[in-house]
Amino acid sequence: MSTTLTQTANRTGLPASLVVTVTEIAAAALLLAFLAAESTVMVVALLALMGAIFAGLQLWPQLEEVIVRAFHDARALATALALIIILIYPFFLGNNTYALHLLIVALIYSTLALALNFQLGSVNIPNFATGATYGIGAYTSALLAINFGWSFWATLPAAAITATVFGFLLGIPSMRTRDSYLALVTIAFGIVIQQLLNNLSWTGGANGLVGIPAPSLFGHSFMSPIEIAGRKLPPQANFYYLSAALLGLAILSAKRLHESRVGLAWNAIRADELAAKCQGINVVWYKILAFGVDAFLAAFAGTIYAFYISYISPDNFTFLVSVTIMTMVIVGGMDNTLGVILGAFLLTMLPEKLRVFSDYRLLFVSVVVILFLILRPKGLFPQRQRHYGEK
Amino acid sequence: MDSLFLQYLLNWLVLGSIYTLVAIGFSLLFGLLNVIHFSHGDVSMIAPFVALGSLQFLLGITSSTVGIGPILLVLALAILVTGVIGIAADRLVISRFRQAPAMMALVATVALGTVVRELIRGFYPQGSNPKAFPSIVEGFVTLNSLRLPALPVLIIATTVLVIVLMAALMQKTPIGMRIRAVAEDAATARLMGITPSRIFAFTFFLASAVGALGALFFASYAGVVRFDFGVQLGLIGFSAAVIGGLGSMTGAVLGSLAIAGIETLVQANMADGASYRLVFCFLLVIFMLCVRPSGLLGKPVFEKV
Amino acid sequence: MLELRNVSTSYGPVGMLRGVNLSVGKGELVCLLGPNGAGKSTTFKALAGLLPLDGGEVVMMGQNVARLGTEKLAALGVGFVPEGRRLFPTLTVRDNLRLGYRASGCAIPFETRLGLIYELFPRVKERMGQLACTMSGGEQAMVALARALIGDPQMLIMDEPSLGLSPKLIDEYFETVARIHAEGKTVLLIEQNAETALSISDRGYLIVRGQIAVAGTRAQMLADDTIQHMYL
Amino acid sequence: MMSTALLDLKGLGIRFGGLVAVDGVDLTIRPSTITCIIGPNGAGKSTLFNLITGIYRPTSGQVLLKGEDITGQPAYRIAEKGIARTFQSSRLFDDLSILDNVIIGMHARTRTGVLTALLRPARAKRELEACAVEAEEILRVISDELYQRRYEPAGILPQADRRRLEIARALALKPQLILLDEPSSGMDDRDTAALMADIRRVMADRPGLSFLIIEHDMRLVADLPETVVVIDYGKKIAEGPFAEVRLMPRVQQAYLGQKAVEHA
Amino acid sequence: DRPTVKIGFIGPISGGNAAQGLGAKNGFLLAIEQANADPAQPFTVEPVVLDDASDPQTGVSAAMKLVNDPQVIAATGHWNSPVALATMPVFARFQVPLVIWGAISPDITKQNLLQVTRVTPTLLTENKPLAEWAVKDFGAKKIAVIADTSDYGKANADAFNEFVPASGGEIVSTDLLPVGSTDFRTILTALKGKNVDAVYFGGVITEAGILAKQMKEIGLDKPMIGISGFYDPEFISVAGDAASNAIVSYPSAAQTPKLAKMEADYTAKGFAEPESPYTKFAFDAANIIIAAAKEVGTEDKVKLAEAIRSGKFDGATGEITFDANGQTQTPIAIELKTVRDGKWTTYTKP
Ligand SMILES: Nc1ncnc2c1ncn2[C@@H]1O[C@H](COP(=O)(O)OP(=O)(O)OP(=O)(O)O)[C@@H](O)[C@H]1O
Ligand SMILES: Nc1ncnc2c1ncn2[C@@H]1O[C@H](COP(=O)(O)OP(=O)(O)OP(=O)(O)O)[C@@H](O)[C@H]1O
Ligand SMILES: CC(C)C[C@H](N)C(=O)O
Ligand SMILES: [Mg+2]
Ligand SMILES: [Mg+2]
Repeated sequence: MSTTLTQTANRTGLPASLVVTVTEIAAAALLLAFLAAESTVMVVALLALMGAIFAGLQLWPQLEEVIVRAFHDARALATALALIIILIYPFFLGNNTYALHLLIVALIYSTLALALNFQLGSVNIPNFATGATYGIGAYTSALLAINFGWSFWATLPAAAITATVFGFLLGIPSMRTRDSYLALVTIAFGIVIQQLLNNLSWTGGANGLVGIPAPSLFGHSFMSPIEIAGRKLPPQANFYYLSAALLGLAILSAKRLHESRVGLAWNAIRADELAAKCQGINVVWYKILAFGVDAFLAAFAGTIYAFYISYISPDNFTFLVSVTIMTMVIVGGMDNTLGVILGAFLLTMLPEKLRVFSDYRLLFVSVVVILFLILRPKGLFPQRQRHYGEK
Repeated sequence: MDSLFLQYLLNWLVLGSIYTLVAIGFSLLFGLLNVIHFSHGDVSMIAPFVALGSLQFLLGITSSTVGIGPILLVLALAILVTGVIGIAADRLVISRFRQAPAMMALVATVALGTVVRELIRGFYPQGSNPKAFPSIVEGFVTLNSLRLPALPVLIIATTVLVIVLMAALMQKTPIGMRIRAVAEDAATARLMGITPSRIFAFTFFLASAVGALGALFFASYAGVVRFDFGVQLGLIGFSAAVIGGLGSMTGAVLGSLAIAGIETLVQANMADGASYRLVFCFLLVIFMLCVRPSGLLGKPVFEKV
Repeated sequence: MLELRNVSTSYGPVGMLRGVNLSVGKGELVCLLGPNGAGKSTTFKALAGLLPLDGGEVVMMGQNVARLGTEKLAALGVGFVPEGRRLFPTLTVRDNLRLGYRASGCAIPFETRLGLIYELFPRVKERMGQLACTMSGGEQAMVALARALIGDPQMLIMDEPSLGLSPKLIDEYFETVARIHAEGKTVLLIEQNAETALSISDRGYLIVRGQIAVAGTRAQMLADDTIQHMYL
Repeated sequence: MMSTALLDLKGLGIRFGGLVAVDGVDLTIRPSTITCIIGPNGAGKSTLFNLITGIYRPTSGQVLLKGEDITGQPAYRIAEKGIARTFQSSRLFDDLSILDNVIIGMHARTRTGVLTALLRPARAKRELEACAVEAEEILRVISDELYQRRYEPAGILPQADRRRLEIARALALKPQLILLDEPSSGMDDRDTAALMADIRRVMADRPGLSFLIIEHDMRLVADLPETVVVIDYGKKIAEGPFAEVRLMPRVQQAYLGQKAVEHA
Repeated sequence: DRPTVKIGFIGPISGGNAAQGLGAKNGFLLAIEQANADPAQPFTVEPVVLDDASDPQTGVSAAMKLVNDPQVIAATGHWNSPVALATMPVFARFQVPLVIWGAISPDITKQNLLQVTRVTPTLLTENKPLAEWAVKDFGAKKIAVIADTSDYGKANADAFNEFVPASGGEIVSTDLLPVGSTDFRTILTALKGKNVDAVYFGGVITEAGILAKQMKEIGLDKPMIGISGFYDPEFISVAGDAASNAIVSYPSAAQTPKLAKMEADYTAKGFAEPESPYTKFAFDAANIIIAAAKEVGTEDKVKLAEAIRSGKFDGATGEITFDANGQTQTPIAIELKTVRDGKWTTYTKP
């Protein structure tokens, strides 16, 4: 435990549990306000507030330390509270299905961003094919469901395995190519997949696949509302919980891999490939592995997306989608789970909230992204050092 | 000569030339300066709009047809303005990521590309619509007994000239060396009397200006320009530069010819070939990079430890 | 030729140099000694204008470095050998030398200067076409010195140039520096190798934790307790 | 004596284009020994290390580790087999903590794979924590300052500490043989003395461990090794105790120079 | 004071297809403004314009936003079929009527969702008479088909490929190119050797203009026929001289006085963007929603959907009624247009 950290945390004199509770509730409330904001004034005000928060973090880095420290000290509380907030969140949205929808999309993209983070963040492999593996997952499960009547739960692993195989295939050129050359291989792979989805007839061509049936669980169809304690949640809540669970899975995987020898090996490759080799790290294998893990998670996300929207088309899986996912990782902060998720939320919500700018929406979104990158070049939350043997 | 074959040949060379002009910019920025400028295609595509705008302005004041002089003027202006915008793109956005990991600049320039496109779309008069773009030259030229359309000949000839000039610039003057030096170690380059910011400005100007020429030819050859044409052109130019080997001028030419070649071949000879054009282009890219991981002429840099 | 007046710098919030005063007169060979991490290379960066100063000023060849800018120093006749050589790795040896030559604005033709360099370092001649990054460590050290010398500078500023050289080469290297100095050039030599460095210096400084701890002539330095204790 | 050899080089060589950088080097290293390689700059010393550790593939000859042919195997395999190294210009994992740098050195000795990490996190974590404890111990032994700063990124360390950390990382592999490429370069006298003490202590702690060290610092070369090998133009030109080697005219002329001979 | 209700518009108003979306948006806004100006109207309509950027996911978010607003009684949307196909389930699930103004894939109405109706003809209805005319009247026996690989292009090519042989003609070749292609020379060169009577193009303005231009340049001086996808002044400006080779079909019933009035009003309003081919459809879609709402009120959206489906409307594109699947039945006897002196005019046999 580094001494400076402890001192700062102690100096504030606040108990960790209080810091954690306040932070989580404040974050949830801020998100809620953001989701509900409709008027231009409100949106701009909230954006300004967020800007102020990050300015604060920039000016007083100790603030971040205090919070991180507190979350570390009161980990059990933090997890429990987060779970509760996630569970009861839909009740606060009332019947705002739009907000629920945005949350679902944000959760799915968070998963995708975390998937990409295994490569971009951990190993520094610029992979522009996450959109493609996402698509492969979505198409595999949709085709199985439509043509062979497979259930959602059965397609999930099938899609993941198919995508992982593609992921490994894509990993093969990474044995020899690097940096921008590798980036181009992944770009090319993504475009080839997308064009094939668009041109082949058994994938439904440009029109995509219509009528993907809704999943059901223990006889409860995901198309029907949830009733808990006399309160009814709209059908979207089903998918909300599903995608939240998926993100939970992604976070857990990210955390477990990060806190193991595998994550450390990835980081070593990122810092110096040659030196990593000389420590006994099989660089090629670990790189291919990163592609596999990325594809696996992306396919899960794809499957959930397909069954949620009930329709997919090649337009969902373009190069631009891959770039968006990459932007989320980078804006959020490479190799920092919280940062990546925040990046994903921000970049899903932002274009929606900037709808007030009508046909200048895209322009504003891009400008904001550039500003974020310039003002916080290490990402919203930068990568952190591992600590061992505490608690 | 078989006129069909001749047509294919011309078409291949013209596409190859246009791609080359765009690829050179990528190769310069990416291969020498290590700058990932994903909006290079979009910035280049500003040139046709500048040309169209100023042409309209000229037509407005002279109200008659414009001769070759003014047309050259308009083209030169377009190239100049685009070059300056290239410098601005660097100063305003890209330069902020010099110390940052390469991916930051990449993502920032992807966003910058959108900004450029949406600015044209929103602020050029009726910017969302496709704009007819005139052919720079009309008519035919006769070479020996061969009657060739003038525009392709102009495009190919100009490109060859540009390549020769660029090669001379890089080899006969110390500029290439200086660009490399700045890219590799800016602090030491300063100790060697080089001002990095000037080198960056120069390189961005050069890359954007050559790209602008490519975009002008592209618009003229297609006969039309739209605000979002830069995306695909950029992607293909980037691919050409990479499979040719970043930093290598000859590589950029070879890469461009390879991509233009497979496009032409596939479309001419394969049933359904046109719809699979991009598939084949990018399969070629994957294949080439599997076979030659640093591009055709890229030097595989040995790490000395 | 070179004067640091009360120079302070910091890395982020951490202070590094504190009120460093140092001067090198025309034709002098001055060495700057100090243990690892004392701030020698930081002094180099500060005097070359590569680090913003928190306070004080650096005057080189009568000009204020901060105002002039790093780029202009080479043309004033200053040759630099930065810490770790810092060759341009993917340029050839020849190009590395050409950059050094051009920077100086030297009037003597390149090929003539090259001839002199070949005399000093025959190894360099064999390797003109090789990429700098594939040279052995010692070869790189030679090229780095050659790059600083080729423009016929009046003053040389070197940061641990002897690092990684074989004993024979170190001797030759110091002999070369001594000879260059004897020809009338001013030299600031930042060194770890105190004994050898002092043996050819007119004066010396010892920097410890960002402050000049000892300053004096060669004899004074050699006799100083701190230095005795540290090095000899 | 095949059986006692730890490392055996037989006619090892490599050429880069026209340049023969290493030319038919034969060398035997026995367990629990220190061998120094000296030679003029550009003689091929570092290249020899690269050949042994699988960075370059030899164009001729063989590398045998305890009698097993490991020629041309990938670098990570060779590390797994127990050869650790440092680099002439230190190569640390700059953005990782000092402690993590050492833990990564244990990669070849630990087992957690993706599935274990995902499905049995407690076990994966325990393994890593155990590594952390061990790494702290290694750091403490090598340098208390490094230990104190163990959570700081390796990138901000000054030269001497970087070298020390590299050695700590090499030790973490629990190798049978450690190759050090100019470990004392950039170190002041005090640090060099500490380095020599460290090497001796490690030798005492770990029976069987051998060192192969490239050095230009004659104090170290004179003091530390039993055997000194001299390389010039890729060829081995001498081998023996330093006291003998330094008297050979060829070595003096190629490497030591006049002054060093007088001093030593 | 009358109550306020909202009607949504979704279309691509940013990105590559913005020209289509912006033109349609203006038609929509024009209709609403004119309706609000009518004092007899029992409610005020507030327009809600949302961007789908031609992206299904953005489209779904926009649709969600609309259906979640209780004041929104209905919407009109989409130029891209994949976007429409993605949002339709949303509108259906929330029982908000959606009138499609520009997406023309046959799949859309095949699903027969109660809430979904469409005021544009599908491309089947237009291609059939065009194919018959081309083979029988125009005498083009050998026709080459070129289209883009979007659903629109492909569906056009499929339809035409079906109807031409049925009419006794021959399809010489079919080439599909990705949207955004700017170079048709290679495939045109190949066609030159094949002795075709006409080239059919199934795509939209930019590519159509380029194709016409390059056909002429290559020396393939053959008529270029197509459906109304590139019946647009912009086509002429892109194709230049070569535009005069184009002959396009156009639903003739559409030349109504109402259309003329709409066009005049559009010009008078001085929108930033020019009219697009879909302006009139969005205009009609808005009017249909308003008319139905006047009839059955704004409270019950299911009733509103039914009223839209069963109603009969007099619009700028003619008299509109919907078939059992919600597809407009506006008869389309086609009229042929070609370019003379830089303007679209009615085609007459030479
Ligand atoms: N960019 C930097 N950021 C933060 N700290 C730095 C940076 N560069 C150097 N330092 C720290 O400043 C101190 C002095 O460094 P400096 O390089 O000047 O030492 P030195 O005297 O040249 O030592 P050496 O003999 O090892 O070269 C060291 O502790 C080093 O870790
Ligand atoms: N990848 C390579 N390509 C070309 N030449 C190389 C390469 N690697 C090394 N060399 C050359 O091989 C020779 C031996 O280099 P090496 O680095 O082994 O020398 P060294 O003995 O370690 O010298 P030093 O003591 O200066 O570090 C040098 O002349 C060097 O330039
Ligand atoms: C050409 C297509 C992208 C658009 C067309 N209106 C459609 O129905 O999809
Ligand atoms: Mg130093
Ligand atoms: Mg070496």
